[in-house]
Amino acid sequence: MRVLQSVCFRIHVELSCRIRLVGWITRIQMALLNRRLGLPLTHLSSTVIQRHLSITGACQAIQKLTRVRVVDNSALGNTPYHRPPKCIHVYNKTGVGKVGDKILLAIKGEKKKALIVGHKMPGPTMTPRFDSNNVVLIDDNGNPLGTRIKTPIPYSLRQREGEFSKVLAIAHNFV
Amino acid sequence: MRLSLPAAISHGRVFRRLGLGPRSRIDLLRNLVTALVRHERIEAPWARADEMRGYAEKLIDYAKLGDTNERAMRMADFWLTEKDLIHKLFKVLAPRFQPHPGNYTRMLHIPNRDGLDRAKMAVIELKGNPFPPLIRKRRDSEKTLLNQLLKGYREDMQQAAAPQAPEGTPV
Amino acid sequence: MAAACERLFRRSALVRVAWRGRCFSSSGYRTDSDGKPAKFQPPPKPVIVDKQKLQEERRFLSPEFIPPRGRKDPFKYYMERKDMIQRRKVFNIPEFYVGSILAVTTADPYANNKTNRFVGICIQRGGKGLGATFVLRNVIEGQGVEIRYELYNPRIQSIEVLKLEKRLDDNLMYLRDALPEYSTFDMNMKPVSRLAHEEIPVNKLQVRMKPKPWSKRWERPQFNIKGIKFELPEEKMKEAQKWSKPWLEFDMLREYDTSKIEEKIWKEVSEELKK
Amino acid sequence: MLTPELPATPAPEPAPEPSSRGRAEAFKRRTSWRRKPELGLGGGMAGWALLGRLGGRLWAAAPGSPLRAAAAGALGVRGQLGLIVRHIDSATWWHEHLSEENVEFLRKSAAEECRAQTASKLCPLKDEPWPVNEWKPDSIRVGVIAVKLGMMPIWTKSGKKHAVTLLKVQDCHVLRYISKEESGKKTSQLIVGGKNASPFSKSEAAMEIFKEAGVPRKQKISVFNVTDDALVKPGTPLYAAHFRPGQFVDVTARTIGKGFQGVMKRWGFKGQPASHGQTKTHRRPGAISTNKAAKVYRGKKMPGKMGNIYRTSLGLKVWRINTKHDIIYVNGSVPGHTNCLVKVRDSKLPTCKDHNKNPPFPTFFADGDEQLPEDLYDEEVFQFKDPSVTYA
Repeated sequence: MRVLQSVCFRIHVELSCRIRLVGWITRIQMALLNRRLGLPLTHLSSTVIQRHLSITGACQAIQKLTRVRVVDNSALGNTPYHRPPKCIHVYNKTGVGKVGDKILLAIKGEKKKALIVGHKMPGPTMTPRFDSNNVVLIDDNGNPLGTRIKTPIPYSLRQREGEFSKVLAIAHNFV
Repeated sequence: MRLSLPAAISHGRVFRRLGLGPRSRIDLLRNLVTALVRHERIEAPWARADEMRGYAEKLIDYAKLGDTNERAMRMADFWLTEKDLIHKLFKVLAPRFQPHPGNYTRMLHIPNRDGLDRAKMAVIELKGNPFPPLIRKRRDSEKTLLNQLLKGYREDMQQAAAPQAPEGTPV
Repeated sequence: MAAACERLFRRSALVRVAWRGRCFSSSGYRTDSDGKPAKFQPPPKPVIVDKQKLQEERRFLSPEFIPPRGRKDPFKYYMERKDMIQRRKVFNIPEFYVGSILAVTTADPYANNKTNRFVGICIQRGGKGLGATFVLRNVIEGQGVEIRYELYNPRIQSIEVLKLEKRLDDNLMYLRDALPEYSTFDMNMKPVSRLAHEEIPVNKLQVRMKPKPWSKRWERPQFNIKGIKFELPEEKMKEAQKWSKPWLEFDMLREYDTSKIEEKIWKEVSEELKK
Repeated sequence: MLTPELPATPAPEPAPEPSSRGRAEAFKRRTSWRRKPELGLGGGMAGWALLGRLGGRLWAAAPGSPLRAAAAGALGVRGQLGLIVRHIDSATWWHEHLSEENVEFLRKSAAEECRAQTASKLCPLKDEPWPVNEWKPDSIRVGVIAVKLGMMPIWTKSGKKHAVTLLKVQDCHVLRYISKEESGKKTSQLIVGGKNASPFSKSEAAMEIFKEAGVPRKQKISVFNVTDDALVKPGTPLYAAHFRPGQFVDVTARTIGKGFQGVMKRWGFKGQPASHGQTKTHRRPGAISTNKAAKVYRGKKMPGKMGNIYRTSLGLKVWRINTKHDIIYVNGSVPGHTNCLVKVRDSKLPTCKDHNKNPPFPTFFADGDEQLPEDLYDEEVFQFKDPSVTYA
């Protein structure tokens, strides 16, 4: 397992040299990444890295000190670091962040704002619930740092179209 | 107070807590059921007897399915700790209660226990047992004035109601 | 019987049972009497079932019609049932089970074309009456997504069964901790055709899990999961058995026999739907 | 052996006894209601009174102590055990003194009478109606008593979900009118009862009110303040159609009892930390007053009995009415446990007044001119016979 983790870590670093690594991976654990290498790769690498660092599952609610997953392609959110991004403040009254709330992240030793685009905690019925706590990094003016959101985001964000228009513009898949 | 089964379940307190835990509770009731099947009339603390009553009746319900039924046999095997009673359950009790849809046991209060705890006691028996009855026979009050007068009134009513029936309510 | 009665009669009319002594002595029986079938159990008789006939008689009563145990007035469930039947007359709610693959189209004011279609495997059915729900799960672009739908919500435009099958368990919540390939389904999946009177197939797939930690300890006996291929060490599996409660199976008062209620409700529903 | 054989011809004392048993009286009362005179026993009322008293006397005369008879187990394990004496069904006076056929007969006739009373009251307008007035903005109508059945979801046409509580108006009758002078209050009052109950366990004094109105005994009665123009004749049945969808109501009921509870559950105190050197003080209230005050102020929040008090939920919207089964679908939750009896009346909130205009006044009469469909819906509610909701 440890070997695999280090492998995945390196995959993460050298995403461009993906092809070269195929031989290693198939040798170590074929079942994990068998056919479609492209899609599960990013997902897997990030989850395994998180696993490596913390032995508990992620928190369901997004509150202070919840580990989150950055789902845009910004450089800040995608370069590996020995500490996962954590929420250090939720900008709402309840202290529990839901879809559409802004939070403050501690990421790579910096403080950055982020927008919640999905969480593990079940929301109202007929709305999606995700397997991870997804955020998109934004700057103080609400402009996203990345140029693309890799995962699906809920349609319900669109009811605040005016506020998040720039974030919604870089999303390409809704659910 | 005995709650009906659905009532007890809906209110969260499913069953009485007896013994040292759930396992112990079932074991305790198991011994009581065995004793009841063996002796057909036993004396026990009221709460335990009351708790056991449902299990005893359910066991007889299962026994009525016959000894070829696998689940019935498993149940009998679990609930009767003395295995010679399995035969009695299927061959004696099941035929005895075959015509009855339920209510196979009778439970009566008896004076509190003599010991230190003065526990509320009950006697529980299977109906149709060979012992002399516990319940006094009902006194025949048919011939009292009250009953005779009521009877007369009833008959008058019946007579009066018969021709008037199409018209309306007789009372 | 007479002899037995006489013997009993001779012993005593009322037998006081010595509780303490009994309790302790019973611990001796405990281990050997649990769970083992009786010695003189006859073999089950071979039963010849006319398959053709069975298939015709197979009928499906949606589980939300069966009221839960409780002290609520059955009349309340009757009133709910009337609305449920009314909705089913207008809107086709197909037969499906946990493990079936469904496509649900909902009206969504924020979606493109104002409709939203989601395909996924049904991992849970919950709720009774009008508030019944089911959960669909899918993995889209490596991201696990679940949606809990209300069965009678008027926003639902259509429920389409893409693949009708059952799995080994009644609740597939463990797919959250399984490898993503087991809950990945193509959004443009074509419905799998099947014959009308065919038996519902049971998919005996055993899934492989991600490494621990899991959201629940699925190896514990309380979940009674058959659809997982556990790759845990032997002692872990043994450890999990510490939480088993073998007596629960014999606790007869916990049984909830719904066959009679089911029969009655089935009659009522089918009559109403025919009207 | 010890049971006394009753004399076939007892010597009844003609003089009425003031201490005759209430139960016997109750029995007499039950059987004497609404009895046609020609069908009664010889002396009518007097004969029954005599009979009842006679029963009472016989009961008193029976020797009490030696009733612990017989049926000792032949082997008599314990002396005490042999004395299981009571009949299983001798707990009531009826079973002790009436023969089985008579018990059967009385039980049947009481039920029949109850049914007849309920049925006869369905059309109170047939015999002279009370003056019916026009609705005015300041008039206050009577309310109803309903059974709380449980909750279910309801959807609006915009696809939004709401939770509603089902309240069933069951055998609800107006029992008595109390005028302003009698009550000493600002308004006159109407007493309303809901849900028929067994008449057998009530004293005669308590049954008086039902007898006057000519309705069966009710499980719950309560008082409503009404204005003089909204009075309803006692004996009038009330229905769910008394309310209309879209209006707002207040619901009063006794909350679920929680027993003796500490301050954290009862008043939501914060308690003390679980750790950090804390000992023996985790869920306690802390200080209850100051040194300077040197007393505990009245009304200080302390541990005590929680729940089992009357609470009112104000301003609940009526989404839907079922006129056939008399069910009110009220928005949100309602105090009390399932199957408890709640009091429903028009909302007194000033913000709800606009929605409560022109209700059926003074109440809905089943035999009036108004013909209602089985279900009345608020205009926003999605009806299940419509197709699914779409957004244009």
